[in-house]
Amino acid sequence: MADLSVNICGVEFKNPLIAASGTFGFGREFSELYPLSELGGVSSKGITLEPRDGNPTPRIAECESGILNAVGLQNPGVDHFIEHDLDWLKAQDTVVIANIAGSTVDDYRAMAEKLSDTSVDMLELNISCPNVKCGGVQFGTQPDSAALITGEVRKCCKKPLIVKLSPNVTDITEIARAVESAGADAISMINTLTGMRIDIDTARPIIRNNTGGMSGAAVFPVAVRMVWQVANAVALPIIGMGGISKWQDAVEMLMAGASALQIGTVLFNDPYAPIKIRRGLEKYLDDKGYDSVKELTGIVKPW
Amino acid sequence: MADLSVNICGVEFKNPLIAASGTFGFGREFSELYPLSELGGVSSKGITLEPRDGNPTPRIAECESGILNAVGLQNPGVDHFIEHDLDWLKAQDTVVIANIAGSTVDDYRAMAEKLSDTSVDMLELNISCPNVKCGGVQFGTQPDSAALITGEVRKCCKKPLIVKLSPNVTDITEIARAVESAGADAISMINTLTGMRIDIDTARPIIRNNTGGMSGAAVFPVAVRMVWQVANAVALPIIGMGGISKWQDAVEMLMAGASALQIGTVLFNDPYAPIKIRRGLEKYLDDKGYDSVKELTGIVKPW
Amino acid sequence: MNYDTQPFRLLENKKLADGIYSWTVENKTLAPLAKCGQFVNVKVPSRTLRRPISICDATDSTLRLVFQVKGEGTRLMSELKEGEQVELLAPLGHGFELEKGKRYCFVGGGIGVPPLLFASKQTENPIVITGFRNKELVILQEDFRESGAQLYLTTDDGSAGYHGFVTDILREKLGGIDAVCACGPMPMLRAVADVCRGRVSCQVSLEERMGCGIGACLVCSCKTKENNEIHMTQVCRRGPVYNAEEVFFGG
Amino acid sequence: MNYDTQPFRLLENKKLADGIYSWTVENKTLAPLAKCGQFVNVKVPSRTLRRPISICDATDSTLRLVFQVKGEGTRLMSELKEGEQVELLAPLGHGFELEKGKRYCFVGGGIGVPPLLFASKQTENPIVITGFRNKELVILQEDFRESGAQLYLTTDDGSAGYHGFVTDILREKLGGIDAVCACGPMPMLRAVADVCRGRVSCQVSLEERMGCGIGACLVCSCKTKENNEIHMTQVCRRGPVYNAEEVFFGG
Ligand SMILES: Cc1cc2nc3c(=O)[nH]c(=O)nc-3n(C[C@H](O)[C@H](O)[C@H](O)COP(=O)(O)OP(=O)(O)OC[C@H]3O[C@@H](n4cnc5c(N)ncnc54)[C@H](O)[C@@H]3O)c2cc1C
Ligand SMILES: Cc1cc2nc3c(=O)[nH]c(=O)nc-3n(C[C@H](O)[C@H](O)[C@H](O)COP(=O)(O)OP(=O)(O)OC[C@H]3O[C@@H](n4cnc5c(N)ncnc54)[C@H](O)[C@@H]3O)c2cc1C
Ligand SMILES: Cc1cc2nc3c(=O)[nH]c(=O)nc-3n(C[C@H](O)[C@H](O)[C@H](O)COP(=O)(O)O)c2cc1C
Ligand SMILES: Cc1cc2nc3c(=O)[nH]c(=O)nc-3n(C[C@H](O)[C@H](O)[C@H](O)COP(=O)(O)O)c2cc1C
Ligand code: FES
Ligand code: FES
Repeated sequence: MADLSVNICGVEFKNPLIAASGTFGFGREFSELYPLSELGGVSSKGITLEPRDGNPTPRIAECESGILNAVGLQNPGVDHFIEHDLDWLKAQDTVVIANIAGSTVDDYRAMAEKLSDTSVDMLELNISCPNVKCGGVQFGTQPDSAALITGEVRKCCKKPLIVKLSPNVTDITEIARAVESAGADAISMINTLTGMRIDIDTARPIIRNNTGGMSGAAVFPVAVRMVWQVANAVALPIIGMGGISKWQDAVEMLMAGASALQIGTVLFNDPYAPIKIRRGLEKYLDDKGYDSVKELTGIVKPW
Repeated sequence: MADLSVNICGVEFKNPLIAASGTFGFGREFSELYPLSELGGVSSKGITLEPRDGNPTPRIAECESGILNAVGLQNPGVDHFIEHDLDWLKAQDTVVIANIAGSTVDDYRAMAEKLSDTSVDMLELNISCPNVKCGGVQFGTQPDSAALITGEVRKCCKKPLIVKLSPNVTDITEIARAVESAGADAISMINTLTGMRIDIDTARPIIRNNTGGMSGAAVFPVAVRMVWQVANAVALPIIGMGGISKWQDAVEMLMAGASALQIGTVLFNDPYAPIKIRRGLEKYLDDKGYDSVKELTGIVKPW
Repeated sequence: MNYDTQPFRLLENKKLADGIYSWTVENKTLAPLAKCGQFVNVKVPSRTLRRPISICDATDSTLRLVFQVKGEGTRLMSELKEGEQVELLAPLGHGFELEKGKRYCFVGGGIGVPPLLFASKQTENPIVITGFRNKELVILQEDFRESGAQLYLTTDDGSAGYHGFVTDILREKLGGIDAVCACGPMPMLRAVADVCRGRVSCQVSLEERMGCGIGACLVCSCKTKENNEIHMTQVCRRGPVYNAEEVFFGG
Repeated sequence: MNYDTQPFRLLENKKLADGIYSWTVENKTLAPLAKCGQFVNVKVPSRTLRRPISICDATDSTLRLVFQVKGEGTRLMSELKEGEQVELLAPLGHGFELEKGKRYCFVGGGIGVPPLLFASKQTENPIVITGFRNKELVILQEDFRESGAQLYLTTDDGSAGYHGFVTDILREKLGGIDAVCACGPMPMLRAVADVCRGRVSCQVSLEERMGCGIGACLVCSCKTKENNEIHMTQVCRRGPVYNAEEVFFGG
């Protein structure tokens, strides 16, 4: 049986399947369906320094093979996470990644400091959430500001630092290189692609925020392309995501250059999807005679 | 019965449904299925100054709710188009748009000059084709070069000039404003979103060009968002496209800010789609009591 | 286990009225867990999101779901064939809280009527007030009558039953009841809550667009007040049924 | 009208071998237009692109299509139920050109065998050589035999018929025939063309990933040579059948 474990900046994952930030809360609800130890890791709902109520509803719309969302970072704040959720999550025998977002460099730094002294395994810097008007989005779409925020957080962060990239850019390799030079330990990608849907009966945007972040199978080819580009541009390990819905997608994303994977939107269609993907991946490796899932990373042979 | 006609920079279209460039050739094949006069217009296959063989095959891959293509501008060249296709196309009683692409400013200028002395109704500047390595893509992803090429072509072009925008950019309003100031008469958008698919049996990209342009229903929310953003940023009429597959999509795109529509990928699923969309749109207008399709343009009420 | 996703067998798919369908689905593990006011999340072929549908009735092995065709998802649901399998995440949310010995009045509007059937059956001698836009949309009257409820029918246009609103009837009955449970469009819920305020307790079932259906993704949040504190709660988990006094009806 | 897209009624969906299915579909307008070597483009629910499948046989009102499940689209096709409607764009492309009075040999490999049935039936006293990987994948033997063809079977592993390649048989028959028509994987087509070159004329049916299927989108282009000039031609329109001498077999 092939070895499914992967190691990202010294952190050992028992398998490459990680629940994607924002789709899995802090894991409690899904743990009522299956033990979280089935997963390689969990990336927390995006956490901010202060608690946030998020955007007004509707926060979700459907599109062909995907969804738009604009939750707007509703969360109980970093202190509440540390006090009420982290210990429970750590006890589930899976890697815990704290996904953090903010509007200022100070916000990010304050959170990184607080989380550095906890049992959290890794930090994931969300500099790409397109739904927060002040701050968040700017950091992720310009190389300078992406480097700035990465560098500042790097200085005060004692945990491996993943930087999560936005796909809403002209040249994603430019941003990837910027965060690499600024000290990121890993890259996760892609966050959502900004989209819009309109209710034709009311001429109103379906999502109260007007636009929302698109995710799900529809964005998969864009995610694969960007992971491939970034894998060719930087030496950092990549956690690939964006529309992975079946084990074949997982194989494809690994071949493009990812070392681990996050699984988000498909959970809404089938909460057991990550486990099914893990099993399919394992069978594929066995059938093809691979010893370890690590062998798939980046093996695509371009023409 | 509601009036379906629209007018883009003085050119009258009997309805807003235009066959999208590259999916409809020069119209001959589809004319064997229905008269082209059923359509408001036809945008030609992308034409270059010299004939081109295009990319090696495979040039197409499927994805969820969409496709990737990398035809690479195979075409017989502008002279051949003018000699062999234009007169026939003009005789079909539909608006004829010549979609042109090139690798240098001179290429574009030479074509604009040649086409200015023909019966073609409008020019569509493809500055966004992502498949040609030399040239094409750069013009469309930077405001400066987009403005440069638009301005240069504007000078020597006697036809209404549509500039077609690429969605592979951080801020599409920046490009839209640049081409507006440089003298574009209209904007068409969006071209394809760059994506990639990998064959997991061979670890080879499915498309021989490695990456391809994604189109079809999957990109629709991105197209709607961008059309809405650009409609709020410039005063030019917009020809909206990207994943329009049913009449409801057409209504949505018009509401977002489009004055006319191009229909591409769905033709591969159903060659009659533009006609079905036209009929659905007409019924919608009648049911809702609109006198003209023009009333829909840009009526979305953001929250 | 409180909920899970499993295949259910579609035993019956029956048209009740124009665009309104009744499903009976069978699964021996999950059906017995259903409580009134809860809902299920239906996986629809080719759609990314599941569709939340209230539990209209339940037995030890079956659930009944009554739904109206609104968009693509419910249209596909209406076309499924008897004998096919449907995948349901069920039962979800927090339903009506019914106390023994109290006399309840159930007030439903349109497609909000179905969940009241299961709920009213749990109570003694209930009053049920059902309102519809017109006679073509009237559903479930026979079912409520068979259940022994004291049943009222209203239509907005007077084409069947009483010509007027459910609240017209509710006001008349207020003296004889202890509590109200309501499900229907937001304006109706607000009107019902207004009638009840300060007189009888009132529970309302809310709707919100959903992602996960189990409380994890926070897309279905709604602002509610409890003990004078304002919270964001998930309609899919803390709801869909709330005490009317917790809810901001807006407008 | 040369082609159109119309609903066909799926009269029969029969499994021929592991993963290989035979459809008989009915449409009185389009079926009579079919010529041998042409193909149809099958609309598959939930897939954007249609699937090109060769016409295996035809009557005045029906087409027969034989296909192998490769990916999602053909899998969905295999699951369609008899009596359902399928939408076909048909008939497409330029098929085999058969001349009266000539003796033809038809050479097919694997899932390239089906279109040769319709073609061989148009000729007198044909020789048909069919090759498969192994005995599990052998199809259509009975059909060819019934058609009166002189039939040969080869398998790569010798589990049925002759142990070896179709070209082994073809070489033996070359003296007695005027022309060859071949359909199958590219290496087989190249080998067949090599055997025929300079001795008998040879037509081959090519495959390419397609978009529109009618010649408009240029995604299926292939480099061909005609009268010493090199052209890009569309496999969906100028092909799928080419004179072997026009084709660059590559590698
Ligand atoms: C707790 C709950 C219980 C419900 N119970 C019933 C019931 O018993 N019978 C019934 O007919 N309907 C019920 N609804 C409404 C039902 O979920 C929607 O009508 C249905 O989801 C519309 O799907 P569609 O594919 O037809 O429409 P589309 O417009 O194509 O749906 C697009 C997306 O929006 C969502 N959506 C659209 N309208 C609503 C809505 N009103 N509420 C929530 N999500 C929506 C869909 O779920 C889907 O994700 C309930 C909703 C909730 C939240
Ligand atoms: C002219 C022509 C005639 C054909 N005749 C037959 C036939 O009679 N019987 C038969 O079993 N097969 C035939 N094929 C091959 C058949 O089209 C493919 O096996 C089928 O399209 C695969 O679809 P899928 O959904 O199973 O695979 P997927 O891999 O899911 O398909 C993805 C996309 O790639 C395309 N594709 C994948 N493989 C091929 C291929 N080999 N050729 C063309 N497109 C491909 C699909 O059409 C689809 O657009 C023919 C192909 C062509 C071009
Ligand atoms: C409802 C929802 C909420 C999300 N919230 C966050 C978040 O808080 N932080 C973050 O970095 N990404 C967030 N994302 C983005 C996902 O983590 C992921 O990058 C994206 O959805 C693409 O993956 P998928 O297609 O598998 O969902 C959210 C996505 C969804 C659908
Ligand atoms: C096969 C194919 C070829 C295309 N060729 C061109 C082209 O030559 N010039 C151009 O401007 N756009 C070209 N496009 C882009 C389309 O015109 C359109 O912008 C895009 O496909 C989005 O619309 P759709 O989703 O309706 O197809 C091509 C698209 C496809 C699918
Ligand atoms: S739908 Fe995910 S929290 Fe309610
Ligand atoms: S598939 Fe469009 S030209 Fe052949």
